[in-house]
Amino acid sequence: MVEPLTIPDTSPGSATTKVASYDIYLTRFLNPDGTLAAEPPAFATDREQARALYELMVRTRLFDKKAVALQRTGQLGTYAAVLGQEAIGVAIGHALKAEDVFIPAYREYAAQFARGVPMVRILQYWGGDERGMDYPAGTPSHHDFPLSVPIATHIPHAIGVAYAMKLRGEKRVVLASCGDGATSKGDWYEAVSAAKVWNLPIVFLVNNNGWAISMPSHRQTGAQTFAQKGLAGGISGEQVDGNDVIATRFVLERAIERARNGEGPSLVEALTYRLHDHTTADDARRYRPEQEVTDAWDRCPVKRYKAYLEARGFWTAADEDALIADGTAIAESTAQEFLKTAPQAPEAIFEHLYERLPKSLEWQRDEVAARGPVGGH
Amino acid sequence: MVEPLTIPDTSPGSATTKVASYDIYLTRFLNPDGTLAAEPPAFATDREQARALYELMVRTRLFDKKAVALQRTGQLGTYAAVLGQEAIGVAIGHALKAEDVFIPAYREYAAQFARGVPMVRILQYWGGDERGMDYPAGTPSHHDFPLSVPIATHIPHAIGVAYAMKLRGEKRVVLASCGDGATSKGDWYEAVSAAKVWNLPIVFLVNNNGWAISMPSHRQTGAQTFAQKGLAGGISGEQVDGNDVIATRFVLERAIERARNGEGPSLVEALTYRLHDHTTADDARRYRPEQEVTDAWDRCPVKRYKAYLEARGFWTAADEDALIADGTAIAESTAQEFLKTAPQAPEAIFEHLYERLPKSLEWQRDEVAARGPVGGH
Amino acid sequence: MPNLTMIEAVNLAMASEMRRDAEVVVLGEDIGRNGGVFRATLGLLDEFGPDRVIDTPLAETLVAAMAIGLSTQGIKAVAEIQFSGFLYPCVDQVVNHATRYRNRTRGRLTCPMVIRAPNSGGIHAPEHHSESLETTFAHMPGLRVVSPSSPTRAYGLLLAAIRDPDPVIFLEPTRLYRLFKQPVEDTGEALPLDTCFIDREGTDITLVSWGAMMHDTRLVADRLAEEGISAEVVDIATLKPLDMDTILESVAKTGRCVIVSESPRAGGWASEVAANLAEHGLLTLFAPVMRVAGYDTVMPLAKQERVYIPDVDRILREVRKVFDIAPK
Amino acid sequence: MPNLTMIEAVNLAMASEMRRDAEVVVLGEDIGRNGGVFRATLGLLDEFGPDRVIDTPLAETLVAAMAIGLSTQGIKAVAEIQFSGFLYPCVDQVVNHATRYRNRTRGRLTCPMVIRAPNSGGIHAPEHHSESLETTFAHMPGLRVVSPSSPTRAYGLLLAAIRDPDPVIFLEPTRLYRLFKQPVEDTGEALPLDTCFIDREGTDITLVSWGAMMHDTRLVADRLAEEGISAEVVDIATLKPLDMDTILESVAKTGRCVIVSESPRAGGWASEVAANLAEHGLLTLFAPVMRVAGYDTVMPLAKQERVYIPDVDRILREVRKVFDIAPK
Ligand SMILES: Cc1ncc(C[n+]2csc(CCOP(=O)(O)OP(=O)(O)O)c2C)c(N)n1
Ligand SMILES: Cc1ncc(C[n+]2csc(CCOP(=O)(O)OP(=O)(O)O)c2C)c(N)n1
Ligand SMILES: [Mg+2]
Ligand SMILES: [Mg+2]
Repeated sequence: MVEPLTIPDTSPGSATTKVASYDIYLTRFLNPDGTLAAEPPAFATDREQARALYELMVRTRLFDKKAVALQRTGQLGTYAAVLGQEAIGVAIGHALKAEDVFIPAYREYAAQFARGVPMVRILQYWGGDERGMDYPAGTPSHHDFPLSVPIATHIPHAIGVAYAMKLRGEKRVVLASCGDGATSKGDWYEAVSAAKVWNLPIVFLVNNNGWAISMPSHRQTGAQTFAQKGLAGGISGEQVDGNDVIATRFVLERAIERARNGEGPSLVEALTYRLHDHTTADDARRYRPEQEVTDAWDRCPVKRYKAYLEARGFWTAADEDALIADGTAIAESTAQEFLKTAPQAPEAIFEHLYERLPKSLEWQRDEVAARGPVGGH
Repeated sequence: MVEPLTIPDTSPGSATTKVASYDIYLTRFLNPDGTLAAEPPAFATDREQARALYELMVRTRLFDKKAVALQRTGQLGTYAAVLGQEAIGVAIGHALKAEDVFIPAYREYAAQFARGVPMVRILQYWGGDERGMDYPAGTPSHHDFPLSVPIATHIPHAIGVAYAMKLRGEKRVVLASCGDGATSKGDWYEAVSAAKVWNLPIVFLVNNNGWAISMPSHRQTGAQTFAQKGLAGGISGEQVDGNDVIATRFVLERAIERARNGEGPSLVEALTYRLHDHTTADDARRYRPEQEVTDAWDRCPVKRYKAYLEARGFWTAADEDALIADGTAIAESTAQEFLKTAPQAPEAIFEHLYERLPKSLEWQRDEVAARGPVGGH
Repeated sequence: MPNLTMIEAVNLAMASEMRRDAEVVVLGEDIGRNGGVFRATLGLLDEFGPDRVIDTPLAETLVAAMAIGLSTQGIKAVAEIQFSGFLYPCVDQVVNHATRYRNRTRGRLTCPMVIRAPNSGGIHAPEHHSESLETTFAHMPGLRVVSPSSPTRAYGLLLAAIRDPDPVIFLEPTRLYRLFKQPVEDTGEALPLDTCFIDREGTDITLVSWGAMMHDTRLVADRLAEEGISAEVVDIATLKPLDMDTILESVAKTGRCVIVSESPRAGGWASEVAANLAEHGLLTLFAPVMRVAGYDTVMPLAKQERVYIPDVDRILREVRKVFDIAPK
Repeated sequence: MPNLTMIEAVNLAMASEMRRDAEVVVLGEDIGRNGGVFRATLGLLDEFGPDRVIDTPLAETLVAAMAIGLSTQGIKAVAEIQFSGFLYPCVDQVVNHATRYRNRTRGRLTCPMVIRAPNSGGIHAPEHHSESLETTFAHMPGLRVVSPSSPTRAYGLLLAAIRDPDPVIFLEPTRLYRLFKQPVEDTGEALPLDTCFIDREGTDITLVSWGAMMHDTRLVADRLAEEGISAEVVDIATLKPLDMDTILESVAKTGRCVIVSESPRAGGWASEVAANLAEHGLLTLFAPVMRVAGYDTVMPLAKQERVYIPDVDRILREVRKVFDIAPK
């Protein structure tokens, strides 16, 4: 772990001058048991707003569960579960404005749902259908980026998007998110570094869920925090308890509004935990102790926030039953809709290759069309 | 410029905790006028050692001048001058041990000379001859890396080299150097980040000479210092006055010995100034004020250190005359040797492509050989 | 009509389109005050200001990625990479994102962007400054790859590239930047991006090339003409998508074909042309299809680059072989 | 002799060579405790320890660059890239450094390293996991590019790759990882890296392929045999350097050739083979050289990947065209 640089005794004191100092802070409102660590911000004391956060969290968890079940029964391809990290997506979804642009990694379904991506699209995508990334017109998600499977390489797109906003004098913000592992990639760093050069309206969010597949985050980097990686680009970095939906929304909103007001980019490291295997193709028992997972369940964002809502008198057992029933039904009907997705025409692989298919490729498209459906999946 | 993160008033104080703090220091012994800012370390008060640093600095400057003259008269290809930055190369050359590995950028000729690269090799390289990177057996340079023209991409090679040393239990150190511009590249960051993961014996040196071709270093990054970029990987970073050969050697030696003792990687930002055009193909008057260059001459490392040596009684006008005469003669004879370099056989382009030329390429080599020399250069 | 070098024509195309379309921006290393290392962006900063003429940090992956981000927002990004050898850090972004956002999002997000870079050798530049990258990119689906062979084509093709709704890699032959001038009028008229140009008509042999090697190929055609051999010269210009129709038609007429390119021979774009001839032109060919290409070696440093780069002699030798096998 | 899948054979080759040579290390993402996402490195951590079985940070450029650094010190680095689509970040390091240190330093620093990666589609994997990268690398001078088509070849070729004094890109067809088993004995004997393998002898047509498509190509040969057509099947195996002699010899005998590959058609390695035939084999060919390849589209997601990947039907159709033009 990093040691703050100290000049050893061998150095004559007067030869050195301190030229810069940086501190990294962590924000948390809710303790793991749901009790308050500090007075919560206004949105968390407003009954409707406070309930909305919970509802999205639970609906996302129910969707997630269904998706895993579909995969386990051979009805869905590899799927990346969000179990345990739902609070972050919920916070993003509520912190961003409609006109902002979200550039997600591949697990922030809650945020995507909040921005208008139909649940069925996520299933279609992991089911191997490009139409799963065709987010609907008329929703904020229509100008959002699709899930990004290549780690970190989507992050520098935020630079271009935010630069375009700045060029046009728009008061919009970009939120680009990734995992802890992603921060090891040069693409991520090039973006973080460039963002401050133009003081762009970007919030970089790092979902530190403790693992990058089998690599624990403390072996991914020698840095004490992921938040401090922002310092490399001169960007304020801070940590937040990512399993505390109040704190996460609070910190993100603050960073987003700073960006909107021309105060430049920020980096937020949200501390969370991946309760599921990396994806359905992974078996985490190979590399991580079960005890660690059991312990992490104690910090689960859903349980924690429910305790808070109940303590405030915002949530009852009846509310819970109704939500579970409704969320389960929606997940189920989404699954049915997914399974009934009409296949694409084979020649659709040429449809959006170029705006207009070059003449020299027409024979390939025609060959595919003439052949018709090919067995396989 | 970066602001240390402060939690605005809107945040209830108790919701935040400070989790980490970092300070960045600058070291300097010699003021720009050559007077002492602090008591110098032992090597600078030892007459022979102290003189050796100066001699290498001046010889390098004379070589550099000759190289530029050769280019200006059409006898050399594009050349990257080191004018104004000689102290850093000298410091590297004296701080590294013979068994260490130097992975240079393209301006650290002084260090290369110290490690046994014949001056003529540098001319051959910029003259467009691969043999200019064939550093002689029996010298430390024989296991050093060649000049690296692609910016920053050589830096992560240090990870592999240092890992090999660690694997073999060797007490050797790698010094990998680059410019300020290079720190914007992902390759650079991936290396800095990985170095701490394995606590490798590496010193990353950033020659912050104020410019990356036409880009001033304060527009290259929003970070207040380049030293703090190490924090992104959990690495101690510090600044040194790179025009103060005493401080630079002192700081580098300290970092190198830390690495040798298993204390892991460091990052040193050496503050200097590029007094010449970027290369002979560049015309810096297009983009930088002449006044800035004039001012920078006041901080010249050669002048500064000479004043120090004179004040100590280590250097006389006669010493100076002798050194200039000898250095000039050597530069001149190096130029003559370079101009007499026998051409390579055309088929040499196949000679070191693979250890053994694949059979399928033999016809290409034979075609070239049969054709003989081709006009051109 | 002003007489322009290729680099001036490139500059004119950018300036012209930036005047016409306020949503065109240029970006890259040292392209602002410095006007680019080859001076392609000279004067653009003064005319269009630093918001549209963007000096980037030294990070080629970022440059490509930023162009992607800009273009998804409808800003037409024209990125410059300083030297061809530094295009490689863009490969991942281009192949995994620029060419895919349209397809991935079913047309929702698109990348109307251009990456311009000098290409090929012959100017005694330092290491890594002289490579020929066209095939690496031309193999990528969803991309356009263009390389002009004259000032007029540079002007018209670059306009077309900037206006194209999809990503374009625009490779400018460094060696031709200042080799010759042509009258270029700023008509704002683009050239087509999906056809080869018949540079000169002929009946006895088809010489196919693009970019820098077009120059030597033209000289060979001159030499052959002196000998009474009529060469048809095809400038591929847009390598991808490849207009084989024009080439096949020419070869159907001449029955002989030599393809000239500077990039390494193995797996080079000349091989793609020859493979198409082996499939579709076989029955009209009188003689083997010869490729004259760079050797399968690392691009040598300046002293030996002429050994590597095909020249009139090497091309002529292959042409002679063709006529030896199938005399006129 | 144990019956092994290809992934087991790959694992065995690494373990075997690591036992033999203490200076062989493996590195990559999740290759330690997890044994690699495809389990190619299963058991290596336990046997050889974390110093030689190196879990790296999530950074492919670093992985390639670290392998370069290690190999310059004489440590034989065998790097794994998790999925083919993530090989692109290695391109710059491979082409600008791995293939050049030997040449650049006139033999002083060398890069005896291997980068292994899964290659090609067909296993319903997520986006970016199914691309075919062989041509991108095979175009680079100074490199070796190898792709095995069976467990025995995977074992023997990987041993050869690890022992080779120059950098090797070793592309393992994901689709074949567990498709079939073969008896593989741990003899420590390497296969040659500079020759194609005649997979089966024949007289009427030469079918050329490598990697995953060898499987379908073999099935086609079976089908043709049923019809009384004798196909010679050539497994290129080592794409670069390319042993054209074996292919030319075969085509000289059969007079017909179809080349089968999964990577995009335009500028793919099939084109390189065809181009060589157009130059050196033209006079022995009875019919056009056909390429059956991936379409020039982005690799589709799982639902449509079978549309993209050539199959027995598509190969057969081209074979029929050849016999239509030049009947047996
Ligand atoms: C460039 C790239 N390399 C490797 C992979 C394979 N891969 C998929 S997810 C993953 C780990 C990501 O870890 P992290 O960034 O922490 O995100 P998390 O999955 O924990 O949310 C890896 C290595 C990939 N998708 N992209
Ligand atoms: C990857 C790459 N991109 C671009 C270039 C062109 N180039 C050569 S030097 C240079 C500026 C380097 O600046 P810096 O790192 O500060 O080093 P300095 O020249 O100031 O010593 C650039 C952009 C290059 N050589 N390599
Ligand atoms: Mg993670
Ligand atoms: Mg600099």
